Amino acid sequence: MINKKVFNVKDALEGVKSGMTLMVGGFGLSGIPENAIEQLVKLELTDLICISNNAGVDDFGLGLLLKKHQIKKMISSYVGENDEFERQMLSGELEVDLIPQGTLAEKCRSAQSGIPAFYTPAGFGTEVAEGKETRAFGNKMYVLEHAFKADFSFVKAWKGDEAGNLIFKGTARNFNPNMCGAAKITVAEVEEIVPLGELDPNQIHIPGIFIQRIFQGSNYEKRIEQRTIRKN
Amino acid sequence: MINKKVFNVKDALEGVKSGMTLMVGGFGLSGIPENAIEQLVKLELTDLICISNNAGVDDFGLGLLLKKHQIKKMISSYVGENDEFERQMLSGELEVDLIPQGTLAEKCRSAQSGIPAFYTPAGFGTEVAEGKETRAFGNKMYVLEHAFKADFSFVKAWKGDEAGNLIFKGTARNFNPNMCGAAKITVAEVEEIVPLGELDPNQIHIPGIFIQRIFQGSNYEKRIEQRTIRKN
Amino acid sequence: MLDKIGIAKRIAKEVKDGYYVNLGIGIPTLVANFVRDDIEVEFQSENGVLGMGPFPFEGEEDADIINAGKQTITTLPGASFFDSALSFSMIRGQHVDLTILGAMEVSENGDIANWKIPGFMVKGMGGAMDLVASAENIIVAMMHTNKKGKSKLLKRCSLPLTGVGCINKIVTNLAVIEITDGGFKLLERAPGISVEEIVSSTDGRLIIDGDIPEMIID
Amino acid sequence: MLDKIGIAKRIAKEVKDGYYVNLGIGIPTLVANFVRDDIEVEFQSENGVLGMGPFPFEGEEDADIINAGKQTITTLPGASFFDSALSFSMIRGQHVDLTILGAMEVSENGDIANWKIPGFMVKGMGGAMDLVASAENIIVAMMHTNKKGKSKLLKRCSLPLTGVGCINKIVTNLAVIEITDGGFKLLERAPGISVEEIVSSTDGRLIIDGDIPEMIID
Repeated sequence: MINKKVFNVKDALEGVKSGMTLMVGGFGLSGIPENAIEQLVKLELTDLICISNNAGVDDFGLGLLLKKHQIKKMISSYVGENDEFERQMLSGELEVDLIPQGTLAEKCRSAQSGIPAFYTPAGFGTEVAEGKETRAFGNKMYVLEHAFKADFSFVKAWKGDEAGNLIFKGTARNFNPNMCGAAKITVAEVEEIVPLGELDPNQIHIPGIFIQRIFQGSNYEKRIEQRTIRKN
Repeated sequence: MINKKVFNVKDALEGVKSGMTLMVGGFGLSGIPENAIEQLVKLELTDLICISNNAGVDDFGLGLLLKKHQIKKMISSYVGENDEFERQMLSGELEVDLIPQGTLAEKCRSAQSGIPAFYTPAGFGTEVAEGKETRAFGNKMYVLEHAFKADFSFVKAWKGDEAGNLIFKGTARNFNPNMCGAAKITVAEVEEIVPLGELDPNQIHIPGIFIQRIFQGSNYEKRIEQRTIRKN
Repeated sequence: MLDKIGIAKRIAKEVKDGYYVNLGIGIPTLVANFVRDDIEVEFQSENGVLGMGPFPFEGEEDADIINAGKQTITTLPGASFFDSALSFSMIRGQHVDLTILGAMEVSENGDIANWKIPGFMVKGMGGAMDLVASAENIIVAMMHTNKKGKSKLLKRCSLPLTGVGCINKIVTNLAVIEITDGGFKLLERAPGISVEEIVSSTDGRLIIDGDIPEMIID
Repeated sequence: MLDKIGIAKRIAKEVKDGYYVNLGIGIPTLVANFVRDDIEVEFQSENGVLGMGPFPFEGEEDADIINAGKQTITTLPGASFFDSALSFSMIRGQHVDLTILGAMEVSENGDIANWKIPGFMVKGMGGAMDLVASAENIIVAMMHTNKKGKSKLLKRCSLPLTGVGCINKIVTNLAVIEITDGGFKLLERAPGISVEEIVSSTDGRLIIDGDIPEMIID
């Protein structure tokens, strides 16, 4: 067993530098790598390019990095819910590249899988396809999209082991598995590192081969963005 | 819950016709849809095009269909271990299209995923790439490969429920998940149909949306091709 | 004239037994409340869940179980969770039978604009472009006119497109309309709405073929 | 001169701590037996398992747990099973650190032929084309000459290729050879084998730079 465990978030983020391209897992505030984001704030890195479906809210998630002007460019599918984001975007301080959510997921998965490019129907005939190759297969039109290239992937899982094997919980899974192995170095933070052999080999969502570093995170807030309930 | 359960293999194969293109799960003899194959023999369908990593052995797996001359063409990555296959191939009775194993898997996954085509490095500079588009990304060359088109997928899982949710066991998983939803109709046979709600939603390998019909198979032989053991 | 609930109720009648359905944010979300309970339907949310149930009771919310609108949800027996790539395999691979979403504009050839107003803050398309480019059966839920009273059913969309030639049906506060080769085809009137009112609120080509029945909503 | 076991033993020394390794059928499979036990290595098999262990004891064979050679295997703690698409994501995505496979021919520019002899039954390439096209670190394990005594290290392969310019190193019964821009570079001689013997058994360009040490095999 190849041991991927590091003992704290500081070691986990060793080598992350200003100007790097980072993949950050999560959908909204669900399944985001809270510990890694907090450490990126502490490290005061700047000019980051972040590939993440969303950009957090003003005081949580990637919003924490935005507040400190650490992000140069966001590559996302949906970036509402964040006033500071809006201000920086409209003022031109922040570059934003919006791409369809399924294309975002597939560009991650392609990077993970050694597929340099693929065709998707999403965005054909829209400004998303401007400047991109398009092509007919059968009687439908498609757009050529390329795999992402990133320096680090930060993902959050529910449980993991020292071998880097991961399982995710509920919809906190989202982009996290697709970002594993999609950057040069993948750092996984988990709520719990379990003893080796405790995870059923049949039920591992992401095998450790895609992970370079794993650590047990702490103080997870797991904030709920839209608390919706029904009446008893 | 949308109920996909059918009560026998006969109903499960309703609509399969001679000349159709069939995906058949399994690697070697592991994880093959034994019941569906047996029924295809009974139905005496001919001129089948089979997409399957292997072609079985003389008296088991797809070899049973070969023996009855039911297969017109095999699309596989490895077809050894079968004398009748060899005879039919060398005599020209059987067409064989050999493609790299990873490309085979990805052509299934693309069909499942609405990706009409993708680039892969596999086979570049070899006869596999002859007549195919090739292209450089970065300083590496790739081959354009297209999604499969098939009429039926026959897959074998370990457990499933009426909603069509599947879990696989060990390396019997192989191509089976990638073939789910990769044909117009996917038929899953499972060793056991468990009550709805018994499968952990977090641990389902293939959600039921990819499956049109599910049935509980019977009399699984699960033959071992190379029984290798170590001494005590 | 229908209110949002009315639109949701009318669209619910388009949901058939055995359908996998993806609901957009806004009116489409309401549709789930009005689907007949003698048919089996499963709701997919593109963030990675199939088999969504109702909102949780207070105290049962789980930050790890949300829908694409980031709302806390529950799941029903037979539900499954999956990653974003597999979620869009379902969508792009046309395994979802019906997509219901809102729009700012729809054109008579089935183009849709619903993600961007130049000069205003752009939040992004989320999964909408994947959904409209892939789905074979898309229903738009929207008001017939915008807040300024201008028709949202146009000859050509004026806003940046989300997808081209992809919409099958539109249900508004005034009418049910099908997109045909010839343009918008009026199928039903909302209760109390005349054909003339619909004509005057529609900018694109509207085909009126024979008597137009009033919608039946329970 | 080395036998197959010797080749496997020599290749085992190329396996480094922390490597994920994919072993082809034949001599490569034997390598697993000779990896130092003070380093951590995980074996991947392209049919869908990472963390393979030794063969099972009699009575513990499981038809659902096999390797790419269709042999019954066991798994070690930390192992995982996965589908074929994800397995080749590992391979194509260059997550596997070392690939060891057999060959019929290797050319001085690193081309490999190992899947087809025209006129003979072709069994197929299996995962070999994906492996050689993707892996950054590939070692070929083979006899230096074929059964007719002809060199398998050629200027150009005569058989249909499996991959182009992809091989890094070759370990044969006679020598360890590195593929360089200038051709085959002789690194080590097998015990008891002279440089002259290697030269006479090699058809492609062989670079002999200084004194060539004899292999050290435990």
